[in-house]
Amino acid sequence: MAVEVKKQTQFTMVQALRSALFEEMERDENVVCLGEDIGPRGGVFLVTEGLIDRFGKDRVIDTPLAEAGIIGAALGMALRGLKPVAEIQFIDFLYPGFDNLVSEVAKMRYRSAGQFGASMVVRSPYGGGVRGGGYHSQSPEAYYVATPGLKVVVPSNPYDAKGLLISSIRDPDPVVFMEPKKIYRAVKSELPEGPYEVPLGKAAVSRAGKHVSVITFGAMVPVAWEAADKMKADGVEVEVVDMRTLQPYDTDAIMQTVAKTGHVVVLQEAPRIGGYGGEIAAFVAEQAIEYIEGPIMRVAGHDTPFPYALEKAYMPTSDRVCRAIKKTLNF
Amino acid sequence: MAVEVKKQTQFTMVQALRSALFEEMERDENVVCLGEDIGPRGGVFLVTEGLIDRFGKDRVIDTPLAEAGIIGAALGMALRGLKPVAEIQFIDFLYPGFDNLVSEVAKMRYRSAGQFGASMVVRSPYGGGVRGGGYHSQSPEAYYVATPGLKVVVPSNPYDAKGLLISSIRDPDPVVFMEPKKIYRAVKSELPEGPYEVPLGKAAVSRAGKHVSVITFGAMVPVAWEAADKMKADGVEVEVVDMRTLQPYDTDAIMQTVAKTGHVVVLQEAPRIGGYGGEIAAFVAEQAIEYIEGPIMRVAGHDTPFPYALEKAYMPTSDRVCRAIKKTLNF
Amino acid sequence: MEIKPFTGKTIKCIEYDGKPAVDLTSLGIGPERYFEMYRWLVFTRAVDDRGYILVRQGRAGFYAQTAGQEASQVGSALPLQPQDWMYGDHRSQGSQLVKGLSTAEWFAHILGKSLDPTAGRSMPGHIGRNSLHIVPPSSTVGNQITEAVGTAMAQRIKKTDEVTICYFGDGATSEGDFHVGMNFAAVYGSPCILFCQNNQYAISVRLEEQTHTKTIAEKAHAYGMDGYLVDGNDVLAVYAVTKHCVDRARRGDGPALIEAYTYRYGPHSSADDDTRYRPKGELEMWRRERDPVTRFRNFLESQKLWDADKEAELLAEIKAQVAAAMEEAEKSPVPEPLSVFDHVYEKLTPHLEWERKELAAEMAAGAQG
Amino acid sequence: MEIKPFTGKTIKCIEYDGKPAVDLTSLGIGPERYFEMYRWLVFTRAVDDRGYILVRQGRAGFYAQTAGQEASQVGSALPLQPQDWMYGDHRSQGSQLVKGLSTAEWFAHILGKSLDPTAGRSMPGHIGRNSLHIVPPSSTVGNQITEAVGTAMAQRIKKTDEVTICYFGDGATSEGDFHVGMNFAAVYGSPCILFCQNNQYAISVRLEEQTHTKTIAEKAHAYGMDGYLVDGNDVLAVYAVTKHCVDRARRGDGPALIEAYTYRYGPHSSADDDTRYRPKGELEMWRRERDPVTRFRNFLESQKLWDADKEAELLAEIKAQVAAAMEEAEKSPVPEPLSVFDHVYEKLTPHLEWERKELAAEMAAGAQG
Ligand SMILES: Cc1ncc(C[n+]2csc(CCOP(=O)(O)OP(=O)(O)O)c2C)c(N)n1
Ligand SMILES: Cc1ncc(C[n+]2csc(CCOP(=O)(O)OP(=O)(O)O)c2C)c(N)n1
Ligand SMILES: [Mg+2]
Ligand SMILES: [Mg+2]
Repeated sequence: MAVEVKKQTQFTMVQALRSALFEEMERDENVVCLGEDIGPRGGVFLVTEGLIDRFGKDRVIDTPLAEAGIIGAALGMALRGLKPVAEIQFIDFLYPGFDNLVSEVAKMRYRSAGQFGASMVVRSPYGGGVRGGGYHSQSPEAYYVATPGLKVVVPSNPYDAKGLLISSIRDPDPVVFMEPKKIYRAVKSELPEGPYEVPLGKAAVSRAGKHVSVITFGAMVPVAWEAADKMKADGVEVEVVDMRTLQPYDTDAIMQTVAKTGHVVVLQEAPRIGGYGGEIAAFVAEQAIEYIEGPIMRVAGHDTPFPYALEKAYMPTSDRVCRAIKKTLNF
Repeated sequence: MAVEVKKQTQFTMVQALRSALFEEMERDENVVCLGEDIGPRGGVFLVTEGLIDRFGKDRVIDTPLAEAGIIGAALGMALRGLKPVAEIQFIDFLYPGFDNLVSEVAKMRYRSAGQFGASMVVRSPYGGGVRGGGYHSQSPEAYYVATPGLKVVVPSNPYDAKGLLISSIRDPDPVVFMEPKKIYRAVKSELPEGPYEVPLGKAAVSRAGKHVSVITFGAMVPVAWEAADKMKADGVEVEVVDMRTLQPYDTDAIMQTVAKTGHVVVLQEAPRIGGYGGEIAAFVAEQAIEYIEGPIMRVAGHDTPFPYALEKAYMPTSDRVCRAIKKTLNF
Repeated sequence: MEIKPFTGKTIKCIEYDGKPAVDLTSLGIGPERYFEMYRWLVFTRAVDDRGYILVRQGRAGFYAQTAGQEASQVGSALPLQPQDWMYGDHRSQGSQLVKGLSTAEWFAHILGKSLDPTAGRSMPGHIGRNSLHIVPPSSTVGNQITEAVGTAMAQRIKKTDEVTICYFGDGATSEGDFHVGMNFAAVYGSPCILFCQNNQYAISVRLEEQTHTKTIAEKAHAYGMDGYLVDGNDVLAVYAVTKHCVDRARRGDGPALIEAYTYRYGPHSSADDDTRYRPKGELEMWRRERDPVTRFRNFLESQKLWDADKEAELLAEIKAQVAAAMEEAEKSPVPEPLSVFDHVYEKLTPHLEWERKELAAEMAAGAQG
Repeated sequence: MEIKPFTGKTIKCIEYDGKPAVDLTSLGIGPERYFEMYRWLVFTRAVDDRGYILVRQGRAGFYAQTAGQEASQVGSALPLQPQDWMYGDHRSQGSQLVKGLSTAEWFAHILGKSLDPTAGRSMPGHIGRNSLHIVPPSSTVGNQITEAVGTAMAQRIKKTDEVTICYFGDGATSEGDFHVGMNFAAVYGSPCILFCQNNQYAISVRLEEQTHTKTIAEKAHAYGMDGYLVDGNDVLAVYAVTKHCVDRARRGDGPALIEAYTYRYGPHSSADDDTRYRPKGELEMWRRERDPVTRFRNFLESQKLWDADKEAELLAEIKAQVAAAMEEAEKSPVPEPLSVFDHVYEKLTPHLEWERKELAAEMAAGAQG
């Protein structure tokens, strides 16, 4: 099976992720991958395609069907000096290993008072828009953000995907790395040759603007852009902030954009109640209230489980974002 | 073993909960309890003490040590017409059953389009202040609030505890019922004889005031009161709102108190980031921004795992609440 | 024919060529029941083939074929009675149809139409029907095993004469919920049949990589439960073993684990590419030599109960029935967008009411603008 | 003495009265090793007794006594080498001490003092020491079994000569993680010893209510793994069986499950009231007839290796050692409040820095006001 990462300049997100894994495994023999169907099958989204041919069964480990085993074993490996990159087939299926992640992975450093770290990555596709129904579409970042000890990273484009994954693998702390499957193959980007890092904890101004800030991440970044394009017709310049790392998050970037625009819309796919958008809104309402000139709007998935046939009625649209922008601007 | 619920007027929260279970099991033979050590041991906090003598092993079910079994089996029982009240020994130990709860219990009604409901209660002690360390002290309400399909209820006193538990058992939807173990036996209250309901979804103005609203729940209600007492010396009248039901939450009550005071402090034991307080703050910042006259403050546990020896440095104190009150008032 | 757990041999009633492998009189069933079985085998295959076309047409987001496993599903569902409960997985449509599921509703489910009793809420393969005691399968592999056991516990507590059957795959046995469910079932002596369709693959992972035992059935040892290994492509054997276990459970003699050794013909699902992991020739061998439908027809023919005319008649009848069901499904409207808020809770919460109004306003604006 | 899995009999070396039950020469150990074993048994009991006093004085929030289970813990830890890894549970302090844990650090841990290598982060019974390869036990019953197996997988992948031992109780075998860990261990042939201290209770729940098998050891059948049942109050037998399994694992012959049948003397923990569930006379019988310390002393005496003088000397020496350790622990300061923010991540995040400043300001204000 030919590995399609070399000598290539245009990369989809899947290819970018694959090349990050490939190069990190070349660089450091302690990096191993484990997960369901990641071997000859190459993972159900083919992110790990070809890895087993290059690195063998000891470093590309097809596991039994048990997420508790994947996450638990990854931690045990990390403690013994490997750098595991665990794949959870869909993040909706992480829950059988939820205890291992939130009770053990997240807290090992703290409860050992720094003696043992858990340098590992849990990669998993998340999000809707692929006709996947309730269990192949969810965006559960709120759970992981609410768990001290974990870092949560979500790329929105191939360049960031590769750089953030490399940074995550090299990071001394455990990272939940959520991959927006809807845009796995949506665009191709030019990537530099060889490994590079995109720093964790730093947001990006994905698009500059001055009237209103849309703060978002992952597969919602293109939706924010779409809304920004639409608002331009009305003379409204939208700034799109891509959080990239949800936890620990970039408070400076939020302060700067809010100071600039005075109007905030937070945008997420997940249900509104208890979601990550609430964290951003609450942060702004506590730390930056003096800049605020209108309601802090939240655009989100509905407060329902994720539906199948009615997916379109569920997912946040650019029109919904535009309505929210108008509401806060016309306050 | 004598059951200590009859002919009693002064009840601790533990006794109030026990009397709710007792009376509901008397009323409806479909109500069953299940959990670890809830039989002859009476539960580790003795909430189920005496139940097995009265109702026998088929209705008071000591289970093997497996939370996935407790929650999964409870759902299966609910589908077949029982009304299970599952006890999780400490809510920190729910996670082996987390998948069963968030993937199945929460979504069964939705994904069956209303054909199958999951009328059941998962009771569990939560929270710190008992020298329990990291795994006998946590306040994980954020996870359950962020899960559409679940209701989340937290009482703050014996009267509400009994009435809310009875309402939860009678509710057609699944309820995560979090019991503040720190105040399990802190106060005794007069309770009416026999069963009564305290409605779900309704907050209570626990203490009326006009200058600032402290919005909180559970074991933090007494802390809010302590802060209110302290602020009185400065002539500040604090309104304490006890959410009681965290999801679905009482938006009217929040609007009313915010309209009245214009200043909000949300108070929770859990870490700040991604916590429930963020939801309340974000709701206010979107829906009630016109009333707001100062930053919306969050007082919370630190963004660390829950510590053991340094518990005192961790838990929110009334002094911390007072500092936040002053900050928003002096804005 | 004696049915015993843990014999180390696969229980079989008919040979691959259709000849009886044991004395079948002890099964106590005659031609009518045989015809019923055969009809269900053929019907399940026909419905499955028709369903898969919908995916190839891009009209469904996902589909897990059941072809190859018909004998496991039909044989295990036939011994059930209406009062019994069924938990399936993503690959148990055959059992659901035998339990009474309407074919039109099944197609409507694949298409996400209103006629689907689960109203298009889930991807194909997750249908349920309360009146038939069919619980909608979950997507999370294995997590309904504890539920099924809970239902069986309730059936015992309520002193009913019901049993519960729970289907899952070989891969599912690696999940913690399998263990927890088996243990609960055994501890409480619940009337639960834990039915494993061992099709030898969990997506790409072969049983040898999934676990270190040769069979699934022997895992029952760890729970003090009986474990039966049956040829899952032999509808009579599956029927006999399941009936044995159902009867025992109904009598109050507790749960059982059944492993039906079988093989799937399709890729794992419409999203899979099975050429990446299947050894060459394996699929062809199973299709050619062990097909559960052909095998049972060979049996019927060897017993002089079947011929080409009967076959043609049956196929024509089933073809018409499938076509009629599909037509009914097609006619059904797609669910109304605002219904997305229904059934999160029994009643709309204030938040959901507000969101519903917002969406209605958006839709109105969209219709105008 | 032959050590075999699944014999249906409990492996034993010495009788309750101390007489050898088998020919002990094949163990290949002499008086020095016996004395070492005995010393550890007595020492573990002494440390445990001293620790429990701290709870009764209200100086610790929780404590799980190990008394009664010393032979299981000491016997299974002695075959380990420094490079081996250990995962304990809330009741394995004996094993940790044998692995090298300092007694002063253990007492500091109970008291939540700075000398505790885990800096008072967890309730008593959750200590760890990186330099000794002792991972801090988790509180969630069973969830470290998968971790331990992961460590053993890494040991194999990295081609080390190390093994990992993982301790858990009878109750833990009901959790999904037991199953998942056992399966992973077997599939990958990991050098992992899964050591179950079956003290017959999980808090109040007896083994008969916990599972439907007679023993824990036989559960290994479900994983194609060897399962050994050993008398957990017989330090020699525990030693022999564990050594056998450790040697096999080190040679690359894969994992094993060991069940040590034992009994705990104390309540489940300092928060428990065991009179609510223990049948009358049971505890007294175990203490009187099966005590692991007395039994081994009887053995030594029967071999003319021990006498009252030696006993008195040993007790005095241990008493002094325990007292010195406690004194050292007492002297250690409590952790500094602002250290509550350390080690959430390798570096303080901006949020944590901000919270740290807030707390410092609060403390300053508190000191003033
Ligand atoms: C907990 C969980 N992990 C992963 C998946 C993705 N997945 C769906 S089906 C499947 C394989 C199931 O194999 P098996 O149990 O043998 O059933 P089969 O598909 O062969 O019928 C996997 C890995 C899932 N649905 N749930
Ligand atoms: C997942 C989980 N559920 C419940 C508890 C509470 N708990 C602590 S120890 C224990 C019993 C453990 O029994 P066993 O495994 O036999 O160990 P033993 O205490 O007997 O040594 C329980 C129920 C827990 N710590 N973790
Ligand atoms: Mg399979
Ligand atoms: Mg025990």
